[in-house]
Amino acid sequence: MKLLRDILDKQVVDREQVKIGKVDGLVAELRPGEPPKIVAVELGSITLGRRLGERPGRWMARVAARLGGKRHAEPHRIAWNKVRDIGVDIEFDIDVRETAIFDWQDWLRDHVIGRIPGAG
Amino acid sequence: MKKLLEISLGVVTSVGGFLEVGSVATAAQAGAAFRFQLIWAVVLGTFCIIFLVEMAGRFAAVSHHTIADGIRERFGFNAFLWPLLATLLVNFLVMAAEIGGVAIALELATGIGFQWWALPVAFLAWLFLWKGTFGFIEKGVAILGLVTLCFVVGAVMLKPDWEQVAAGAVPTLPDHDAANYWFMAVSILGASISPYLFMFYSSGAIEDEWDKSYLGANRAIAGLGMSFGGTIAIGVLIVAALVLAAHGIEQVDDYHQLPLMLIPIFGFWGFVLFVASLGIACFGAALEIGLQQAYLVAQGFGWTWGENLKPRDDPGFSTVYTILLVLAAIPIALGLDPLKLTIFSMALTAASLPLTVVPFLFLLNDERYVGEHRNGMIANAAVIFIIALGFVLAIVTIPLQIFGGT
Amino acid sequence: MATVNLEQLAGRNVLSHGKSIGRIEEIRAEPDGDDLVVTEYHVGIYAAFERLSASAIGIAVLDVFRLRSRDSVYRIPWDKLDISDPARPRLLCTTEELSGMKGSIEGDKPE
Amino acid sequence: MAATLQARIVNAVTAVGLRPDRPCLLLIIFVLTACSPSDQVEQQSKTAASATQTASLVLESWIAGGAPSEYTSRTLQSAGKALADAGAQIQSAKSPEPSGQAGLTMAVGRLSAAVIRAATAVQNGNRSEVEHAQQDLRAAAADLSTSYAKYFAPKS
Repeated sequence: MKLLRDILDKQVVDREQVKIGKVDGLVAELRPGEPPKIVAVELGSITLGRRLGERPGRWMARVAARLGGKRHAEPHRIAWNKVRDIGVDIEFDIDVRETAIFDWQDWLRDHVIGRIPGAG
Repeated sequence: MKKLLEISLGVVTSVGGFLEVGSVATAAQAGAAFRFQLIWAVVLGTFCIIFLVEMAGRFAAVSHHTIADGIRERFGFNAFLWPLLATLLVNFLVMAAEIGGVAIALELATGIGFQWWALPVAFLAWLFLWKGTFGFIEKGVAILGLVTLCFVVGAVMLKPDWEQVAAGAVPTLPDHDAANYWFMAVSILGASISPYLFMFYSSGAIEDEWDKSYLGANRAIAGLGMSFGGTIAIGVLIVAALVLAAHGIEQVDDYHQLPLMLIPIFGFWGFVLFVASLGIACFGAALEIGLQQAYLVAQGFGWTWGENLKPRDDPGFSTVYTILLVLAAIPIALGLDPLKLTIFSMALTAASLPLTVVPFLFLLNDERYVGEHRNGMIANAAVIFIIALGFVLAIVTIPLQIFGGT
Repeated sequence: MATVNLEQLAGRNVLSHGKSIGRIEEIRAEPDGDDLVVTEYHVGIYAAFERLSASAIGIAVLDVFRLRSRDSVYRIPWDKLDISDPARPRLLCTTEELSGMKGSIEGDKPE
Repeated sequence: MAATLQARIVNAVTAVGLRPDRPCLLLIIFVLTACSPSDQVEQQSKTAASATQTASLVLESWIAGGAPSEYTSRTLQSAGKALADAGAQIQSAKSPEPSGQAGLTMAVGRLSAAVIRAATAVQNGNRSEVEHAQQDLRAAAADLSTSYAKYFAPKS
């Protein structure tokens, strides 16, 4: 399997097929004498910022912490052993509602979008 | 039978996407200043967009990815950022131009200045996106958009010398105002080959749940729909040449001049038809661009997207088009001339083409995405041609913007 | 446990005795029991073509500019590249070993 | 065309903070424009002619009942403004031919006045006044083409 081509930047869905983001980062564990093991995927603006460079990464982390509190000062991670299927999308055996990934969308829904008439 | 219905609907829809304030304004200017001489630019632009739309639809139908998904996945986030930013900017400008187009139509109809209409128009467009479904918007825009056929009817009624019209389809050098001529050619190409059009089309294919069985329909829709749109644009150009240029009006730099194209042909109804065509075509385009902007951001970052969802269920998606509509209404509300803005954004669209078209060369040849439905020689040659054209346009647009623009 | 972000490696220059041998364009991984482990890093412009499934086009372009001399990919085994600082990957082998890691380009066929 | 071109280049060059007195820049400007300064007059005369034709077409359409009054009067106002602008530009151009230039300026001024007059008449729905203004417009347009022909007549 080729990680950069086939995994990175792919669409991530949860077990309900809800689109929750792209594979913005891939985390490997370094083990002495053994090959690095993939342990998680990362999602979110902090990881994307870090891909652009050190400074955008730090800046993004600061913004995220300011807006979202401590819970959002680090990128969101989903453990690799939750992978269920790799096809058009990568499906993880999680429920996005139990993670912090959609906190900002929930905030947006509860405070802005949901208050506008006709939002459904 | 169902497929046939779907194809005809798709054809009409693509007209809605093709014909907007950009193609009307650039074709009118070109016809007035250079008569039939710039028809070739419309023809060339139409050919290019046929190829790109067909590929965008094929890519979506076979790989179940939109073009934006494909670019991000294959080229990575860092490379994706450039076409993303360029398209966001171009979409913003074109959106402002479309709001301006609707606002002009309303000014012509009511006598109330266009800048007062910018916010109401943006609000109405937002309401359609907020409450409407994809099918409703697609079909509504398509069917009302048929009113733009009045330009073709008008062109035929004027009995142009068809030999001269055909001669215009062959590129020739101008005998006067060379800088202006090339600037108009670039603007026409920008108005025809709009990135929002093919990116919207690939998102639409996913929304309509296309699969491989739609490949034939896709080809028919791309070919017929875009040619249909191109025909209407040529209709505008012919009418402008035979009405405006024939009356000695060689410079169209004031949007008040535009209805004069149809009044000598249809009388008062010509005025009404023009106002309706401009208003509907621009409003439809505004809806499509609003959706496209939201699709692009949502797909780029992997959020939930879909016009058929309720705003509550895709808050990120609906926030993007809401913000875009508010921002795009501002320049028009401040009184920026919609016609100048239109011509400027069409030229910039042309300049942004390489960023969005280069990925086609890779995505449509990648067996992992399109398998046996890869590009053939002709399609690849077309992509390479469009990329080369895009690079030339990008390089010449800026000087022409300074020297040739009106 | 020490973790490292692999996406940070993409596009990083790999140096051999101060000289660049190319950029990391691909990371290969294989299942190992229930785990997925990194096996190889692919370095060089041809690795980029492989990633974009564009070997044919890429080679044609390089031919036009007569740049085809570096006609291969370095496939560096996981234990020959120290990635503990992904911004500065360090090669852990000699020049001779490195030339043994040269490989030809893979086809575009899906695996 | 080329004189506005020249002005645009100079504007563009100064806008990016370069001094346009560099010899090479001058050379570029010269190559790009390579025309006499009377081009600005020519360009503006063409703009004036186009605006005049717009005004006369919209007036004809109004008289024939094809164009609504509100639209007609707005179009005329806009054309009148374009004419006034063109007149000012022709007047300020450094032309080698002051007498011809004055003729053009005067003709464009008359056109602008006639168009504005027509705009008011249309607004008030005064048909006879509109027809008067239309006659003025025709006369001034003929004036413009005579002055134009005189200005650009081959001299030696």
